[in-house]
Amino acid sequence: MSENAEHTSHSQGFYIAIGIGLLVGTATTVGAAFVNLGPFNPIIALLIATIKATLVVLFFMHVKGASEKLTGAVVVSGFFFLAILLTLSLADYLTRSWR
Amino acid sequence: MHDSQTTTVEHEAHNPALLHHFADAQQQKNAASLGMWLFLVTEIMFFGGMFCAYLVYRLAHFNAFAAGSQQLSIWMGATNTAVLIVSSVTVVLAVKAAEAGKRKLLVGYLVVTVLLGMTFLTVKGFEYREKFEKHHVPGPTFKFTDTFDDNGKQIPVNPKEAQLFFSLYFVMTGMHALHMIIGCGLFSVLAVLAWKGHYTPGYFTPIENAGLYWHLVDIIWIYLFPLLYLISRHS
Amino acid sequence: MASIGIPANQAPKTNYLNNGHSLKSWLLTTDHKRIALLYLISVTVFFFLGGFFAMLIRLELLTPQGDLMQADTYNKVFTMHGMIMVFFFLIPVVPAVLGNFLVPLMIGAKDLAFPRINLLSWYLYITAGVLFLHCMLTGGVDTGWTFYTPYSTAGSNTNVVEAGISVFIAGFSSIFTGLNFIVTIHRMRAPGLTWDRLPLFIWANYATSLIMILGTPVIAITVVLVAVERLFHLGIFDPRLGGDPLLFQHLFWFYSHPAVYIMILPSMGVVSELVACFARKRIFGYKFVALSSIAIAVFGFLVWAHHMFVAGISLYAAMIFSFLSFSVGVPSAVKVFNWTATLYKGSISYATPMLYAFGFIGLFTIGGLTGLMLATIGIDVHVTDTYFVVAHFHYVMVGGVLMGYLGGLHFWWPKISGRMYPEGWAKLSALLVFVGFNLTFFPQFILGYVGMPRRYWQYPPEFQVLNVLSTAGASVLAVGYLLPMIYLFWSLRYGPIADANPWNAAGLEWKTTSPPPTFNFDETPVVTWEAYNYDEIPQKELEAPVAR
Amino acid sequence: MSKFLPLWPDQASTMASQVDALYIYLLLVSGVMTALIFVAVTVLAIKYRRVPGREAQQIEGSTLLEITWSIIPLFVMMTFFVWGAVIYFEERTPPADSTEVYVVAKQWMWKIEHMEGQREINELHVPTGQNIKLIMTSQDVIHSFFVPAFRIKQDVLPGRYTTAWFNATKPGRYHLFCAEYCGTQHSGMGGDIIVMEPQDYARWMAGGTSAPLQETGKQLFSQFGCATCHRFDVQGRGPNLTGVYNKPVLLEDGRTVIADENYVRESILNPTAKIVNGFKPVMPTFQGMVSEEQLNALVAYVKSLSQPPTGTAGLQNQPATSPAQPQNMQVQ
Repeated sequence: MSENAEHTSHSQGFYIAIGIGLLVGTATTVGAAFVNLGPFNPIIALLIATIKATLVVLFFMHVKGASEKLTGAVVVSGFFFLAILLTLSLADYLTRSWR
Repeated sequence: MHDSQTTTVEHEAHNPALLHHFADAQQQKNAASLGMWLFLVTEIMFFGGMFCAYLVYRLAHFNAFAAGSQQLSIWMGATNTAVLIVSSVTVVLAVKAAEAGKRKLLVGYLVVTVLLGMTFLTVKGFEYREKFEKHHVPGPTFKFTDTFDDNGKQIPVNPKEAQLFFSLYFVMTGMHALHMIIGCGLFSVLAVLAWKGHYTPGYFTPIENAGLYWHLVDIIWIYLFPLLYLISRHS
Repeated sequence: MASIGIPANQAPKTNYLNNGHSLKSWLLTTDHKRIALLYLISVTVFFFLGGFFAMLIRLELLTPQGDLMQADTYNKVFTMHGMIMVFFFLIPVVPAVLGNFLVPLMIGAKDLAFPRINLLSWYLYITAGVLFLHCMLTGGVDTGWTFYTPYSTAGSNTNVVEAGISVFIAGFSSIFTGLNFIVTIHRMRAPGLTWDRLPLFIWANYATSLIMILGTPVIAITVVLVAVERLFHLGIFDPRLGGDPLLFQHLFWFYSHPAVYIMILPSMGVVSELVACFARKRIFGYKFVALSSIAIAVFGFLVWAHHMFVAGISLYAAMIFSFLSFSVGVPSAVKVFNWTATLYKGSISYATPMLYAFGFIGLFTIGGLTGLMLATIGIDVHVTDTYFVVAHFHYVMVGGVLMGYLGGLHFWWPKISGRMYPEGWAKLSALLVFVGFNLTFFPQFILGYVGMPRRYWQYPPEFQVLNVLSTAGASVLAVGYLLPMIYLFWSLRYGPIADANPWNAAGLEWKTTSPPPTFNFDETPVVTWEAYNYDEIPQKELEAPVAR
Repeated sequence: MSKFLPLWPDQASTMASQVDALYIYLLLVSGVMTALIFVAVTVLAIKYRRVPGREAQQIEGSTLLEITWSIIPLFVMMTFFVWGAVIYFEERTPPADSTEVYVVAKQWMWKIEHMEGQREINELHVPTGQNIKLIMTSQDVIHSFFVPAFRIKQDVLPGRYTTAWFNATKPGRYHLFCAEYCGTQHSGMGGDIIVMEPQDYARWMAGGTSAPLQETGKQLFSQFGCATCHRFDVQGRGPNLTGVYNKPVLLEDGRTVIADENYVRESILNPTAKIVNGFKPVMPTFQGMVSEEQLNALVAYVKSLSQPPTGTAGLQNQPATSPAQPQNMQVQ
């Protein structure tokens, strides 16, 4: 069992607690959507979504506590290249003289 | 088939799943896990193309996107989010059960996960039906006369731009639903195999990797929900 | 000749080639070496099919009038040429043939990490290929390999959807290959084979695999969107329905520019092996050459919109992308300089693989420098979408990729087949390829700057002389490509038997028999030496060149 | 340009010599680089050829060298970038005094409309010494307006305008090509740019009888009933369009956009996309009701309402919902 030590660190209760946290996050997102926060509405929504996604990645997908950093590097690089796609595309769209 | 110096002999002795070209079970497991993570990266990029299109058009046609978003059922969306989150919990508990060698518990969690996945798809089906009834399916029958009521002001919306919103809605949720269907099928097979006792505390990599896949599908929905359902909901 | 093998090796021995002769033992094999041979056969078929279309193009352009075929036919022909060459030849050729064969051998592994997924990759490739052939035989497709919307979604009345699906499937073949390589390189290296001891071919394939994994999904979803738009009239890329055709171009080039590096990087890896072996030296600046592969892969994702300078993107975006485009120039230049520097104080043999490596360095230099011209926006406006661009990317993709591939194929042919190729014929074909290539494509630079647009079925008469030169060169090139196919095939039966290491080369793949046994090594090697330790390998007295 | 073996394109615009100068610079640098590599490889390959009894000398590499041959090319490349960017900026910025020509591309022809109302197909007559701005759109797929002798190329997209400009220097007849693949007769979608001395051009222009483009636009403006809302005397239900062109417009959602050709065009086809602050989104769309040519005429008319340029740079958008204020031309 020694090689699986990285996965045994959390109890059933811990996973359920994270799950409840995620549900609370969902409720908060829905609630926040009905409050007029101006430009912050989408920011709040995406922030909560990112927190939720991070929880899932770290605890459900066991990236936190993984025995090697490679897994984390793979995840980060995935989002990094997605960010390249989005930002450089927007570099065009946001600087067009019209639109 | 494997090096004698390996420390995991106890597992391999009763582990028919070890393939010949790996030195030991740990190497095989690490390889499978890395492979799965890399596959998840391809999934991120696959959905990333659609998120890019979404971002560009949301910025260009914000009113139409808001008006389109108003037409989605926020409660069905939220319910589905909750269903997926619960299913992620059952998946992680299934992995834990597999690790502990609790066969019946493992099968139980897998079955619950599949049922939750089916629930999600059913709700999605109802949503799609509603779109058909309201003529919100892009194509020749598409109609969009709803206006976006922001601070009491009527803002008419170009139906073509609203159609763009619904095009992206159907493509993105459709691709997501396709992944859900694949996930349900995967877990069904795994449940049967688990019932037959294929997985031991020394070997449950398929359960783990299918779990990783399911969590990613969950994460994608965690983003899809606010992006599609919650645009400018306040009024 | 260097190439004559040692007769002692002739004793019958089980190797991957004679381990099972049934069709099933080939079609259901999970042996990476057999799969590499399956790929070798299939990419060769597609190469000659694509080449056939290339000849049709060149013949049509012999005269200014459109007289050999109809305009529609011509449009289909150049589309087929492009799609076959890009998706079914250039992208798989080096990774799936040489990479598949060599990656496990070079790192001392028994196989790739996922042998069954490897076989699945080949079947996906074949499925995509068969689908594409079906599409071709039932009317073909005429969008150009670039699928530009709205022509592909609303304008063309050809079978765009089927071609798109086949590209989608071929994409997944490529994704799985890349995934397999990365996992294998991370997890299956022999004991002692640290990252800084890896052959540069492995580094190059690793970098290529990164692009395959990160870029290919984007083209996959993009062709799905094109197909869906065409089938259901969605309008995501159609301006009449509120969409933006430039978004398609962004998504398309996000993959298709890095895809150029998918093609060229493995060939660069091959050249590193060749230069080291035939100069009998460790590659000058090993670390920089290794890291430059990764740098090219990463920077390659930052430059895609340089294909769109006149497409209607914003002025500022064009500036940003032009600036970033030069960033790829540095690691590419670093490679060329290091290969050249490796020759210094070497002991250089002129064996055929080395001739191809020389050819690669020369042609890639021209291709790369004209690439810098294209990154320079003021010039790009004039020459984009002309034959200048056609010449440029053929210098990189044919001059570069194919030179590297042929060099590598000759170099590892004794390992793959257990036989030596005929050196004289091989030298002749290398010469023909080099001369024919330059005669074909150099006039196209002039043609482009003078103003002949690409994808033209007929053209003003003053462009004829340059086009005739190009067609003449293409004929020489065709002979140069046909020769190796004939003599390599011939060598399978009549070539001298090769010993385990006919070149006295460094690298684990030469430490097993030729051809290798099914599981590559009788026992897992333990690596205690650096890469390219040519000082520790006695130099064979090869041919004495020049002094004849 | 030699008709037998052309090695260099005609230089027939002010831009041509600039692009050629940069190109020659690039050719020189590239030529030197290529020669360097070729000579180095050849010399080294011969000098260090394999001879019996001579072993290779192992050299690990040199960080200093690596840095040198990274930095120097980078520096040279930056000169490419800057020079290229300067030219590109000029290519993309039509001078303010340009004569405008509308171009509509369709499979497979170029339809040209001069401001004076002259129409041409696959031919464009222009005088020397005059800045010409092309305002281009496509009726179907993407095309590209390419005149090698002018060194200009610009893709022509459906659904929006793209622009290009040139100043012809040498009378003659030059190729016009479509450079973006557009279907069956892509290679046949060519034409001629006929550059004439100004007096010849004036004679050619006088030969036509059609009404100026903005006059056509004016007729359409009343024909489509635009004038009922976009009034010039009192504030109508739509903004007064006088002096709007090329000025910033404050939108309902707080953004400010420049009312360029694309904005005017979009406002006709998709009026609700950008509502001017203070106005109600009541305008119907004219998509499908106006042809590209009519659209060009309307755009030309709206633009003509701003001639000559008023030069009121500090122009602000006033909310139009206060009818008490005297309405003037600056109302958005």
